[in-house]
Amino acid sequence: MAKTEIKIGGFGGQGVILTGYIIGKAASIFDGKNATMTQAFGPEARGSACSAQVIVAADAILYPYVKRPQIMVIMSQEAFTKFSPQLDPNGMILIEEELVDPKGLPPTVKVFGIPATRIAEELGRKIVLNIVMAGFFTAVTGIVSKDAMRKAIESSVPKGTEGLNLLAFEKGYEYGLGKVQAQ
Amino acid sequence: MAKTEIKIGGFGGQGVILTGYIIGKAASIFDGKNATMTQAFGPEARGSACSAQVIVAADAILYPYVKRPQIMVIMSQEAFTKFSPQLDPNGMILIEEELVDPKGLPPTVKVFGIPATRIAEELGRKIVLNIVMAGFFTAVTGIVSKDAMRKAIESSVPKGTEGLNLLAFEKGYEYGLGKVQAQ
Amino acid sequence: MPVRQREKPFGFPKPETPHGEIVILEERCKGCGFCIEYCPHDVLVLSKKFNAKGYHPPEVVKAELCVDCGFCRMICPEFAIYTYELKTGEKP
Amino acid sequence: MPVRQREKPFGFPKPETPHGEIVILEERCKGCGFCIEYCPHDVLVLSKKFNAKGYHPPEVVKAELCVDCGFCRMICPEFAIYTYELKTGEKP
Amino acid sequence: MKADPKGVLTGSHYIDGDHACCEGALASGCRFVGGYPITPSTEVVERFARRAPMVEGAHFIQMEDELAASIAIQGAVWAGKKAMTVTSGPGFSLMMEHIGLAVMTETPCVFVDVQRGGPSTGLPTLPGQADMMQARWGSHGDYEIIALSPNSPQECFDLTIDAFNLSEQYRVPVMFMMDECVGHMMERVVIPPADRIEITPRRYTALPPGEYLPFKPGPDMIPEMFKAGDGYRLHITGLTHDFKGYPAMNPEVQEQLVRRLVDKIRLSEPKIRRYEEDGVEDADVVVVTYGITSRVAVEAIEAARKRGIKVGMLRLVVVWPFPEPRIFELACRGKAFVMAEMNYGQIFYEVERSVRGRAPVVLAGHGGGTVHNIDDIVKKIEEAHRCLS
Amino acid sequence: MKADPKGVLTGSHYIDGDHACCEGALASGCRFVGGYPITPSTEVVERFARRAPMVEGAHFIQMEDELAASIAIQGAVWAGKKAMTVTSGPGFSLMMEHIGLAVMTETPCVFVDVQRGGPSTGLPTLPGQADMMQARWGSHGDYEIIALSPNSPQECFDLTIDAFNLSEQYRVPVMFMMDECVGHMMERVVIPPADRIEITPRRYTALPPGEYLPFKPGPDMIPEMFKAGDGYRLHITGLTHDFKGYPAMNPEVQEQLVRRLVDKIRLSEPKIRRYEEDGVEDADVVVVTYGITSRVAVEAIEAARKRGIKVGMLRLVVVWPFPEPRIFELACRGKAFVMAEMNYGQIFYEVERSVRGRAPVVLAGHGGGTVHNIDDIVKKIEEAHRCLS
Amino acid sequence: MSVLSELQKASLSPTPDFHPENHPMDDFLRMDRMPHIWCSTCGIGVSVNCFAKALEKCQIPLDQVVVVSGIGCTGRVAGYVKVDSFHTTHGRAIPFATGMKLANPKLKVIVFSGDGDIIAIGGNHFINAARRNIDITVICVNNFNYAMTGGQLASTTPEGSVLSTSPFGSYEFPFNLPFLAESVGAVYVARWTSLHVYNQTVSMVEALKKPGFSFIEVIAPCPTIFERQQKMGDGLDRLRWYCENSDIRNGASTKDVDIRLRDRMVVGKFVDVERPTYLEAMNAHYRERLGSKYKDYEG
Amino acid sequence: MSVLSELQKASLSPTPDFHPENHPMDDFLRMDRMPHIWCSTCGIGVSVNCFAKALEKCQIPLDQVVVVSGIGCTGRVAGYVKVDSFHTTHGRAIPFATGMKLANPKLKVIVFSGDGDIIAIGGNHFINAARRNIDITVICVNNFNYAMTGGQLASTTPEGSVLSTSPFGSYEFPFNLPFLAESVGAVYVARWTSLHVYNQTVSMVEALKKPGFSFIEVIAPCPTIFERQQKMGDGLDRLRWYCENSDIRNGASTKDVDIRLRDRMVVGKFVDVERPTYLEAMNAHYRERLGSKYKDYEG
Ligand SMILES: Cc1ncc(C[n+]2csc(CCOP(=O)(O)OP(=O)(O)O)c2C)c(N)n1
Ligand SMILES: Cc1ncc(C[n+]2csc(CCOP(=O)(O)OP(=O)(O)O)c2C)c(N)n1
Ligand code: SF4
Ligand code: SF4
Ligand code: SF4
Ligand code: SF4
Ligand code: SF4
Ligand code: SF4
Ligand SMILES: [Mg+2]
Ligand SMILES: [Mg+2]
Repeated sequence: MAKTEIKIGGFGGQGVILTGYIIGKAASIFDGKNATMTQAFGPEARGSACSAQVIVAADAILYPYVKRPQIMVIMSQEAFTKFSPQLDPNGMILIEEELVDPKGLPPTVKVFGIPATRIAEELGRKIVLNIVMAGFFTAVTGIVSKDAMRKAIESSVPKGTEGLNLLAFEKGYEYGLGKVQAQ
Repeated sequence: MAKTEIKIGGFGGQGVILTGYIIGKAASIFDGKNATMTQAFGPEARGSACSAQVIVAADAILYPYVKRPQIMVIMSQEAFTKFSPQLDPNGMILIEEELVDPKGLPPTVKVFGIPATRIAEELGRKIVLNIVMAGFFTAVTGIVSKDAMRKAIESSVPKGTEGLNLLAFEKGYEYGLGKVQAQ
Repeated sequence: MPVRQREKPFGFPKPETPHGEIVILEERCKGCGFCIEYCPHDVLVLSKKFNAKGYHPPEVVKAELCVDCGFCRMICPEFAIYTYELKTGEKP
Repeated sequence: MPVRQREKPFGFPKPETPHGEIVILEERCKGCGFCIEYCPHDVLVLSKKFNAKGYHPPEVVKAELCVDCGFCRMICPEFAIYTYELKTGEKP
Repeated sequence: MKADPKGVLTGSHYIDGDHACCEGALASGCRFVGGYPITPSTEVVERFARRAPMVEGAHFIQMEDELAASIAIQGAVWAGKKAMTVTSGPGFSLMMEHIGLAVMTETPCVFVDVQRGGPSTGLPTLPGQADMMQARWGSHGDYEIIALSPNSPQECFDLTIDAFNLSEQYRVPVMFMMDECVGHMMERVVIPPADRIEITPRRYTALPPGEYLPFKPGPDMIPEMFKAGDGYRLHITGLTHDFKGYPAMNPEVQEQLVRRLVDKIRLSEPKIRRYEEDGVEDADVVVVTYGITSRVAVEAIEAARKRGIKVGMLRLVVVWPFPEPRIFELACRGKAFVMAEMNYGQIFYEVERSVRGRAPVVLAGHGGGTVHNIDDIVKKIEEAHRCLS
Repeated sequence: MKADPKGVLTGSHYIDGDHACCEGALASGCRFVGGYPITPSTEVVERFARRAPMVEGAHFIQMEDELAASIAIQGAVWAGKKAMTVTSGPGFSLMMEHIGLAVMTETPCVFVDVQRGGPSTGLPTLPGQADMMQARWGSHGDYEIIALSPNSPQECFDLTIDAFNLSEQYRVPVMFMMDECVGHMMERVVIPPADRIEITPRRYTALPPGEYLPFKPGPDMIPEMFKAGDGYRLHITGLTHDFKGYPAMNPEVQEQLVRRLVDKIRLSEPKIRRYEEDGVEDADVVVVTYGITSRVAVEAIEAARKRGIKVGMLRLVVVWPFPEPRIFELACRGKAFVMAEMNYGQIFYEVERSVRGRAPVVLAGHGGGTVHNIDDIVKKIEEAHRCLS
Repeated sequence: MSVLSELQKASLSPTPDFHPENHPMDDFLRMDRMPHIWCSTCGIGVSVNCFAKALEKCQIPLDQVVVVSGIGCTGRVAGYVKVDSFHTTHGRAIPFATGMKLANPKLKVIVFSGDGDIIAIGGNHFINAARRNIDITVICVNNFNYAMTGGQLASTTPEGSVLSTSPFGSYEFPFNLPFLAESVGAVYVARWTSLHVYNQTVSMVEALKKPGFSFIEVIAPCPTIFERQQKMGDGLDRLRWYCENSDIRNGASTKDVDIRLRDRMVVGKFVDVERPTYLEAMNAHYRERLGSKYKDYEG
Repeated sequence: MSVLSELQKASLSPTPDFHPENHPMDDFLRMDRMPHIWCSTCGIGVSVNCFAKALEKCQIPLDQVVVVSGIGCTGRVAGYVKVDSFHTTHGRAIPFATGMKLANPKLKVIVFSGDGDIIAIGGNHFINAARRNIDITVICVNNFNYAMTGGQLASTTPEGSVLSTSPFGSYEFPFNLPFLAESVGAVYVARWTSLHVYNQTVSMVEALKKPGFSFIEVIAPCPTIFERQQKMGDGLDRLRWYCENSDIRNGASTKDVDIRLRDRMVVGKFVDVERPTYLEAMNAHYRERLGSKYKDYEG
């Protein structure tokens, strides 16, 4: 594996940054690869960042920003409009399928959709939609190992919510496996 | 005339700086020479300066400080102790003779004394002792013209005190003339 | 929700008689609900629709009760709502 | 000079009975006159002599009146004067 | 001396440069931070604020402004703590007077500047590298400091320890020159066990009160230190002072004191010097760079190599004092230089000066806001290469 | 434009450099001074405080600190006044953030720094020349300023006028770098009649509101100005901003804006350049110097000439931007350089850089507190001369 | 409270060039910069709205109005109001405004900025400008934190507040701003919350009309940070809280109006006294001392 | 006033190693730096004398005492007292002291500096340290001007005073320092003149003993500048003036104690209240929030 560039977009409150963080942490701490995560800040720093960028590679990562992501995880239409043009034409895009209508993509792009918000709501906490998405990402992309992701989630979410989050992860993961097998 | 270096010393309140200022102004503004005056400051700037240095020259003055004064005007014993060693052995020293005992000078130095304080007191304002001294200086050294000094005094002392100050100047000047003739 | 103490704590004046026409600039709205909550005559409610920014703007439900008090206009952080006085019987 | 209002405005305590011996470190003195002016028993006066700095230090004129109140010591900006208690009859 | 395990969060962490800097400080024994929030540096103090209550003897205070922050730490140092303050451009500008104070009183402490785009409020959330000369020259009067520049979160940890150690070693404020990109980038940071972290202890005097002179230089030009409360009852002043620490305002003492302050760093340059070279020996063109730009430069160098140019890199880890002799040496060997930095020429001038006309020097610079475009550096490498022929 | 006679005290005066600077400011139309006392600069504002009530439209305010002083003047400038602030090292350090603001907002104004011995509180009543690099680099981010250095009270008058004029011409803060010696020295100062004093008016736009863009550069890279209250209703910010003056935080606008701020001065160096040469053409050794040191250097040069060395002098009147091309030209002609300044090497580095290895450069420097010992400069001239052979 | 009923009457009726798609205050805003950056339910926009209304009421020509801000969320106000407006450095809006006002006393200068800006880093300028009675109006949106930088402790943060630099709750005592302002000589001091839009507006009108240093503290929600960290809901919840928990006590002794995190809060107009402004005092003083030689300074 | 009579009793009797050529306080002074730079009849030395006495009374070991000064004539105090002493930068003694005290709470930290230093350039630190109730004592010698720099207007200069930057008399209003100090939360506030040596000393003792931010303003003559410029004679004349024109009013409302150039002046102890110090509040807070995980911070 050379270098994989991942971009995650959505609106504030969807946990975009945490998703990026978990992927980066899983790859770098638990999978023994290298992973660099950066994020876009609004004016000064009011937590208005709504995109996260992760680069995963076996070798050292030098250039810190994502130039042409091979993988995108998109959770809002606005983010789709803003970011999808940057996607590698041979890349893949993972979308929250009830919030994003993936129109206008080159035909070479692989699109995987998941109703992550609904799944999260079914689990009783809409807030875990990003973890559902992370599970989905793990299954679909194979960039990080499932085990590493589970560990990254366990060590990153607030104490007491590990169970719920791992459940959300599994839901997303299973949904992803299904999608992959379907293709 | 090449360059004449003058140092004036005394204690705070004797008007040391004003004396230097008047000499400098007379030479530079009214006699058409060049004159650079500098003063020593205490810690920060509380007006505790007690020496003034004037360089008078026909040509441009470059080095700003007095290195080896040819003329000293000394109004206190402390100043005498501190400054007299710097005096050019062929120079002259003008002293407030009731306050300064000019011991230990090389025999080549010319000493001129005046009881400036007493003369000032006789004029009713002890504060003009420095102007008495300025008059004395004018007569004895000839570095600046009498006329220039009178103009410098007139334009430098507080309004309303010009008469008294010019009188003080004349007293000192006369006293000086007497001394010079005596020698 | 607690009992509203409208008159007292934030001292806006007694509604007067004029009748107000309400203009809502929906695209500016950020759905804060301030105008809805503090309209003294409950003229407004949160609409179901989204504007382009993804917020629910207010919707006029009891237009006839608006007294043009201007509170909604004053409290709107987005300059997204205002009213003006309608002469009796007038419809804009 | 105005009437001295010693007791009141700067509230130092009533003189007590002990007798004080006064030490003046003349060379430190800057002749401010504070000790002289505010000694409650006018024990001190300005001397005629000069110290090396050119100031007139105080001089004890009514040693026997000193009650060791310490005011002179406390008000001296130069740490130039102090007193200590003499046991009755003692002379240092 | 080994690090105190209480402050060392041994393990692998996925954190950003700001957080890593905080951990580096804790590991190196820093127990006092006086801060004032400013993007993109705030996370350093935020982490310290959260960690302090759990690390014995550690205290965080958010001061009312940067003036206060930059002198509160000096009070803490003289009371015995290791201390730092953290800021970005506008705040750094406000700290200049107190950098001078720390220099003059030889107070070991660390100033972290997470650089953003400037001048003035500029680009608060975007990276810059334009405070490098300020770090060296921003306070009045003549002095020397030490400045380091990390290029990854891991280095933010590692070099913060070095910053503290150098500061104690030389009794000089050390400038830790990060940038927004490094500060906000998350990567794996490995924190070793405490007993593998080397710490320079404060150089306290062993002499008893009375014998000890607080500004009498030791053999390496550096005086030993004392702290308040130890019974020395000494005086410290920002005025020109003698060995006793007493104000002595005359040109002779000034010459003695300030020349030493300057020379203790200048003459130690060979010891403080730290840079990384890659492929410099047989290179035609050497790219000099530091901080985040050094990572981008590597990609440019690889690209240029592919185009057949022999390019090497000299990455400054310690930026001040500047390794002038090494640059000159390389210049003498006929190499051309590209200075890659996020500004319109700062360290570039140092390189220009150091080559003494022996080599072309080309600036690959821009105003900040993002890292370099790799092509831009490549073009400059080509330009420098053309100069050679 | 000619000076307004109201501020011009035509005649011959026996005053010190501080007072002369104040008169220069008044003559050049300065009608607002925000100050904070500090030795040895205080006399400038003291005189202004005394003169202001008698000069129509002039106002002096002593602010609560230097931060306030250095921004109050910028408020005054945008309200239509010409304005300056006055300080010395420690206060200058506190003004650094606002120098950056003036640069970014292109606010014409003058910062007077009467240099004393540093660093820190240093030698408050004695001269220094060690804020020269600070004047250029003391604020964060990349920028350029103009700096002048007078060597006599007369020049304190004359060059203050130039400082204001350059500031208006280039819309840049101008640093007026005096020193304690020049500031406190009394000499004859001749103030010409108002109609012989040339004043650069503020470059107000003639465009009506709506058409005028406050940061759109003119042909010389400099935008025209407006003032508050004139109906333009525009916005000024220290953030990176576009032609409209609106914040635009992205690398492209940053590049456009900050590069222009830098280039408007760099590219104008040939026009701003000002130095005095004496005997340089046939000299073997050129003494580069500025401010009070230039007067002392003349004596040293005369002494060295007596010893048979051909010495010339290049005295910098404008120190920043630095006349690098001229130094290089002289270096190419085989001359050696002595840099005489009251510090341990500041402008020295610029000379070193500019000669590009073509000439030896020797520093005649010291820590301040008094002017150079003439012999010390002579020795350095001899040393430089020896390098030639 | 006559201004209040006046305000009421001012509620507008359509003019001939009436465009329903524009807000009557659009003229006062830089519409080409909208939408502004303030979060939904943030209180800053409310105060800008009140300020627009107050200016209208005062009938000061907008060409003469200057708004000066420092740095912060509130500091962005200068960027949105279509008057001559200056976005200066963090904490230094007041001395900039001082220079501007003194250079041209005809200008109406308003400082509009945040609590951190005005009274943490800018504290010294605040107290000295008030002391001098510089004729400016200072509107301080107090959201109890440094919002722009992501929510740190401020000099106004009530004890016990959780913020990023007080992660376990703050233990510092906050300033009581009206007390401080009065102690240094402000001639007009009022405090309102974002809910008190009429009162805020009335105070702004009074402050703008009053010569001298006037100060209005507006307690405003910062839902994104402060309210979220304190688990106080969003700005609307906070307005409801203000509604229930604020007591209007005009003329209350400023000593008694300090704010605690969860206690009732006193709002009102606390100080309204007469004192010559800096320039009035100066002109009077110079007239007396210098006599006819002196011409009144008018900029 | 029990401390007062105690003070009285403390008047010393000769000890075995009694040397009449030494002053009993010489041990407290850097005798190798004497004579000090203060002018004859200047009030600064008087306060140093009182301070020496107060320290003696408090029986705080001198090894634990730290004096921090800024820059100014009064700022030189740090250079003359033989304790660990720090002469910092102009205006920043308080934050330096804050850092020192928080780094080692066992130290007794006193800020001794001038009015310009503490409340003009240093105003922001003053108000914030008081607000936080940092456990330090601030002694401010108020001579109504910047003396060290030759006598300029300060934030404390009474209206009408002639100084070098107010050559025709000042027209600014000065701070009322006790009122300001109280408004920002100082727990102990007193004002005395140089003449009130006992009261000054008693206040210093009380302040040193009191946990928290204590503030003592000493009105002192600066004969070389202030008194000379106002034609008020020398320091002795000024002491006489204080004697006639000062009213001791302990507990006076600080609002009423502002100073005018030639009016009677109120002195006394104005504020003496209890409030947890910064560190007390912090430790209590963390104990409560973090429980047994938290060990009290002791430096
Ligand atoms: C000198 C300086 N220090 C720090 C900052 C960073 N900074 C920007 S805004 C801000 C605080 C803003 O707080 P406040 O004034 O309360 O405004 P709010 O965002 O809460 O409205 C800070 C600390 C800066 N820009 N400049
Ligand atoms: C940053 C800075 N600004 C200005 C000065 C100059 N300065 C030295 S002392 C002083 C004022 C001292 O006044 P005050 O604190 O009242 O002390 P005093 O001399 O009256 O006792 C000033 C302005 C300085 N040293 N540093
Ligand atoms: S003006 Fe607004 S707030 Fe008032 S009644 Fe009408 S809709 Fe309700
Ligand atoms: S107050 Fe304004 S922004 Fe809020 S809901 Fe009403 S219209 Fe929308
Ligand atoms: S101790 Fe001093 S003041 Fe008291 S009585 Fe004796 S001499 Fe007078
Ligand atoms: S108080 Fe001290 S300095 Fe003053 S006269 Fe008395 S002994 Fe001398
Ligand atoms: S962060 Fe807070 S203060 Fe800033 S805009 Fe959002 S809600 Fe308002
Ligand atoms: S100048 Fe004034 S304050 Fe300074 S030592 Fe002299 S009398 Fe005291
Ligand atoms: Mg705020
Ligand atoms: Mg003072």
